[in-house]
Amino acid sequence: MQVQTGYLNKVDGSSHYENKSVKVICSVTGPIEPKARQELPTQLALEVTVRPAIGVPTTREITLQDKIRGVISPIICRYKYPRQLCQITLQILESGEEETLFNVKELIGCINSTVFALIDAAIAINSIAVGVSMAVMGDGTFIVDPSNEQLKKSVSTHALVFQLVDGSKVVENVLLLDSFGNFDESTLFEVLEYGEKHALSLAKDFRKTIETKIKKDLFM
Amino acid sequence: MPLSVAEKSYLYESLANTPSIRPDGRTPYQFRPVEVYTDFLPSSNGSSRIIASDGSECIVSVKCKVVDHTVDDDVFEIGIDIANERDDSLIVESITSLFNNVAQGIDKENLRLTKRYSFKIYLDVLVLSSFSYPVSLISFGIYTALNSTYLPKLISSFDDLEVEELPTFHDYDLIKLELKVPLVFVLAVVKDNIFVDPASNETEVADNGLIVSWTNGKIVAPIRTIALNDTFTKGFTPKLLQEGIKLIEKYANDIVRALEAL
Amino acid sequence: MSEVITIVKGKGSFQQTPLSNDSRYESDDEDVYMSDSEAQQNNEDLAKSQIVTPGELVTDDPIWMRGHGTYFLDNMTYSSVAGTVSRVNRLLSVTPLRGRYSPETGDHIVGRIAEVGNKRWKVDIGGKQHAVLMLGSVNLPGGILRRKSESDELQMRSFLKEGDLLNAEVQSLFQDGSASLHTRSLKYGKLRNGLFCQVPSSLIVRSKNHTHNLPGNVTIVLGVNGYIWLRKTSKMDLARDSPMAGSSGSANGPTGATSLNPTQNVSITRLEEESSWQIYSDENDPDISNSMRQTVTRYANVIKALAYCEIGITQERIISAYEASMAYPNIGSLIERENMEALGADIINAEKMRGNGV
Amino acid sequence: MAKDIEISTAEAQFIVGALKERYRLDGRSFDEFREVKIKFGNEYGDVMVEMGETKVHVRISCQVTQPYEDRPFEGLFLISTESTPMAGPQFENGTNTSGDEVLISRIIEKAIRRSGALDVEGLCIVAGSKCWAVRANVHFLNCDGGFIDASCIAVIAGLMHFKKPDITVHGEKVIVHPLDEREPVPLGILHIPICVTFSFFNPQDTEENIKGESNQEIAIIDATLKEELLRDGVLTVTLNKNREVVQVSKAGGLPMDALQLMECCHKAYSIIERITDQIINQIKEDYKEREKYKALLSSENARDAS
Amino acid sequence: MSRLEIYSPEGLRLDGRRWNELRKFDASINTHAHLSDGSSYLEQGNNKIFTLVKGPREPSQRSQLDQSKATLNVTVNITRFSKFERSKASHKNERRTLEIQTSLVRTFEKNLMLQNYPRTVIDIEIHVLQQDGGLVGSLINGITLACIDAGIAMYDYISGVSVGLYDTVPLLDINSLEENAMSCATLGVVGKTEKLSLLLVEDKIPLDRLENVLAIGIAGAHRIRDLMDQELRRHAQKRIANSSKK
Repeated sequence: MQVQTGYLNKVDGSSHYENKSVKVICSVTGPIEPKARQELPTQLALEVTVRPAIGVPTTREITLQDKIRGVISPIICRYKYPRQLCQITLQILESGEEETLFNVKELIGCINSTVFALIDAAIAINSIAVGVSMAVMGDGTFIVDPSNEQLKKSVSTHALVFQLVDGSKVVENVLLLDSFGNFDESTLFEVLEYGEKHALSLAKDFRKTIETKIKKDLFM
Repeated sequence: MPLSVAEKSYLYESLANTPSIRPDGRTPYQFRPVEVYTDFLPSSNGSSRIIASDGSECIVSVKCKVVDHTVDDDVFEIGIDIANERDDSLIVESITSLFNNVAQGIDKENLRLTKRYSFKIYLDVLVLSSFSYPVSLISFGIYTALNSTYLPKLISSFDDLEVEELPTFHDYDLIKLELKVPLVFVLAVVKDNIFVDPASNETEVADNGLIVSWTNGKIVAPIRTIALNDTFTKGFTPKLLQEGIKLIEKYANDIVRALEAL
Repeated sequence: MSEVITIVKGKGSFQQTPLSNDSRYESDDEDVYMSDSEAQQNNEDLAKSQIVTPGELVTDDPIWMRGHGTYFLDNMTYSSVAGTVSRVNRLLSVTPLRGRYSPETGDHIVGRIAEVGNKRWKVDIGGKQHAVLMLGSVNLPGGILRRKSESDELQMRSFLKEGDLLNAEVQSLFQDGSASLHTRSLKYGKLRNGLFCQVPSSLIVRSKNHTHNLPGNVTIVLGVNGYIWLRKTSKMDLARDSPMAGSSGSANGPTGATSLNPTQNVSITRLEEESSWQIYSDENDPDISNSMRQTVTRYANVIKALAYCEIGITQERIISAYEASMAYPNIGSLIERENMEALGADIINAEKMRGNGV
Repeated sequence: MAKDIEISTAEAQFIVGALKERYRLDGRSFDEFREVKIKFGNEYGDVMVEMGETKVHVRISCQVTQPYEDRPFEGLFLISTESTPMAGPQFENGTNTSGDEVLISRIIEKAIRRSGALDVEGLCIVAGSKCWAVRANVHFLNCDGGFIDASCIAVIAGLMHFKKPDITVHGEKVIVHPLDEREPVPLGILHIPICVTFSFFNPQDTEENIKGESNQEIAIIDATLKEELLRDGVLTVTLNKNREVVQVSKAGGLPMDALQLMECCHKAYSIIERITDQIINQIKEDYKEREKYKALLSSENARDAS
Repeated sequence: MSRLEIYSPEGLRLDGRRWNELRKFDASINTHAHLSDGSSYLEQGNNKIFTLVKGPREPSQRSQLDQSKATLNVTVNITRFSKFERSKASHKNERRTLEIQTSLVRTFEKNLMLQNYPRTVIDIEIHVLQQDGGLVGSLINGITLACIDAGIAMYDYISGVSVGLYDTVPLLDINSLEENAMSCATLGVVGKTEKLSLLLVEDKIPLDRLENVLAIGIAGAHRIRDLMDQELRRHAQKRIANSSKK
């Protein structure tokens, strides 16, 4: 995983996220003055836009937007910003999967890059969200960050997002579980467990990236 | 711009009088003068521009195309465009539907070319401005535009069901299109009075409005009431409806004569 | 002529070319100009008033001060509009042929309330911008001498609301050319008992008096902005023309000049009386007769006919046109173009005759 | 636009004042085009172009579809440009009808699509029923001026870089071979249009511009965002190496002397020559880089085929 | 089409003009006094265009209010019947229409003295009844005339014309048949200067021919300016003669 924050300079926060074959740019603008219809009296309004690498946005992107909003909302301290707006725009450069069949890797890529962009924009968050994409193969093996070919051969795919607290050492909640394909209950729990472990190790990378960023910002 | 209360009551009382006193002194059956230009669009088969004395203006183009009516017998299409109104605005849609309704009254046989082919007429109306409900204006525009329409003369045979070829036309001979679309009139009701062609200040105070269509010496569909403003709309007695119809029956011929005399 | 409708075939410049019938011009041929006769006429007229068009050099003499309708670079003064050059003292300006009404201080205008705002009304006077009528610039019920209170601010709509017509005087102009109005005289205020009509403002000539009592018991308020109100003559209207008003000196007629001091015409007690709520009433007088309404209609049509013929509108012309219009017993026939033209021609001829007579 | 970016009067005066002294904020000369950085992604037709802080990403894609009824022998080619707040606060989601955005998309359209840079007849598979639809998605990432120039470079570089899957036609049936099965085919590029944008400033009064003879107007190449916001007029010239003017757009703005505009066109030519070469070379290098691995991987298959 | 000869060896064009001839140019102003503050009707060849100028007037929306100058809006209504073949869809929201509108606003923003009319809005409404090539140039001419009629202060005329390039011959003021058959440039020229407010080239023209095309375009635009000027003066004479009645 490679993340570069502050990739764009015309927005308040941004990140360029690359993980294997997924490449996403996220920008965060806010808190800004909302339009009248967007304004919420007590909390921050979120406008999430996902733009596909190819073609115009369809219902697929709208579904992605909704899922991202669902994950991001609980980690932002929204009551700190009443009557204000935060625009989150995601541009997918490479989806790493066949868009017509899957949206696991894109979804996870979007969520992870959004977290970085939010931190870059200095929007207050209460915890971080870490996403993991997984595929369960026919032989029962679990693959994290599967390739397009592996996705195609898999029996089920899973997008998992965990809310991490306490110095990102403890998993507090599952923010998103998005599974497709054939699997039974026990597999699902195994997937969750496996994903959780991976998320915790990923979180270390997250923190390292953020620490480097902050150090750089501080000593610039 | 709305009128003041005092203006409205003055107008209303004048119009409610017996006989009514219209703000420009017209009789109940008197229309405002109009000015008409025809046949000024060489790339259309017929055209007219009609300007009312208050500056309301509408332009009509007639274009036609040869179509296979055995495939599609919808040979008359009207598009209405009102300046400064969106195509999906209420007024554009309601007027378009009214005229589609009016077009039901035309005789499609007149557009028949051969057993297989017909002329398809595309009527495009552009209302540049209207200070009162523009349907009469549009209707006069359509009438004069069609009246100025000349179509190529057919030289191939009428019976072409077995023939594969498209109809052929004379190189320069044209024949006049004989297609009469009903005229549509707007009448306004104030108390016990009904009068034709209400001006903008009259529509502002009218209790109700009436749309009456007429062709070939008789009243035809559609006839409907129409709210001319949103403050004064009230019901009216059937007697007034009768009176309105009589008014049109009596004077519509004068209009046609004037339109034809151009 | 049909009594039902007149439909005429359009004439004028829509189809035929007014300019020239030969259809093409060569770009490298410099002498395509108007036919001789026209050119001659140009020269004659040019002598009277110099016509300039945008971008044209008006003068290269630096002595002139540059007024409206011009711009300059170094010594050169150019025209920015199409119109006639006017030189007043050392001020050079170009008067455009057309344009919206531009208010001047002291203008008597008729306006329509467009918006009720914070302590002010916005009034449509047919200008480039709405005029402003401040709450403090109107007479309020209870006399002009009382203070405006907060409750007045809250009930501004009960005095004047959107759509209401009023006549007023332009009190001052703002930097951007928009007008501030006042109605602090009894001859100004809400308009009732009549009919509104509108003509191009260029047809109204600024004069001392813009309210006239006309034959037939009709009073006209000829707004300088081209908005016109025709109404039944009221007692007030009559009082204004009564000798009493005249006694205070010929210059003190009901003109804009003395309008801030209405007590010369009306006693202070009358003023108190008139300043009651009634001045903002929406009710018309109950006794407007049919013949009165017909007279008002006839005047309205006569004015439209004058405007149609682009004849300047004055009290004298309205009256003489009104008299001439009696030849048409059917008032409705006055909306016909031929009749309007005939009426216009009558007026011009009558004036020529009179001119010759003198 | 959602929000106009405003420049304070003091800064505006400083920038324009500096221009009068022939200085630009970033130290460039008036005729200097920013360095163009072109990066290719993993896929064919994935291009990122950077000019200073301006970043534009283009992705070319294709699919088999039906040709237009009135053009049975041509494939489809579509350029879609949509901006989001990502590029800057002046852009809004969903509304691409502001003047600037319409002009950007129309100029790119005219420069590349209308000018026939892509051989659309080569996209025809079965006349009247099957053809390729090539799509260029332009993603505006960061706007620091010069969107048109950067997008145009990105789109044309993308088209040149892109390869479409090979196909086999059996009557009406079309078999599309995946990229790993058969070597994909490049698109037919008929010429390489490049846009150069000039921004004009009037250091004097409007009167001097209209009536004066001095022709003191300033023309700078490849303005940054701040310069764009302050300019009085703009000209975008599109040229190719065949010395053809592909498109010129000066949609109003400060009136400029025709000879000065001609001079701009000539200046633009030397720039487009350079950029064209850069694109061609970089694509060559990128292909070489890919071939290197491919040669290693496919040596076995090559033997099989023989 | 191939049968038609765009430019014959004798030097004649499809409609019989020579290379440097303008089409019939008939203009009139003040055609819609009831509807607008300024109006014009223009026939440039078979282009038939109404232009209405409304304002300067009070803005209906607060967002249109600019403290320092008038806000200029241009809407171009290209009717569905304006071409020989009736168009299937309305042109109102087409990108090309939006582009034309933006270009016209930007052309006239620099030429009208909008700073003289702060806090107002000027709406220009154009109806294209018929089009036959060189549309943008004709729109410019229509607006210039209508704005002058409205008495809106401007620095100078802007006149528009299109020039085609047939092989090496520039053809002035092209019609739609010519427009479809060759590359062309549209110019908006300020007064009698050589300054271009607008320049649009939408198809390929050899760089070394462009100057020649511009030169003939400028000459044509100057001629059009004179024709517009004549109409204005003619109209002015008439009005002044009339106003003696006042």
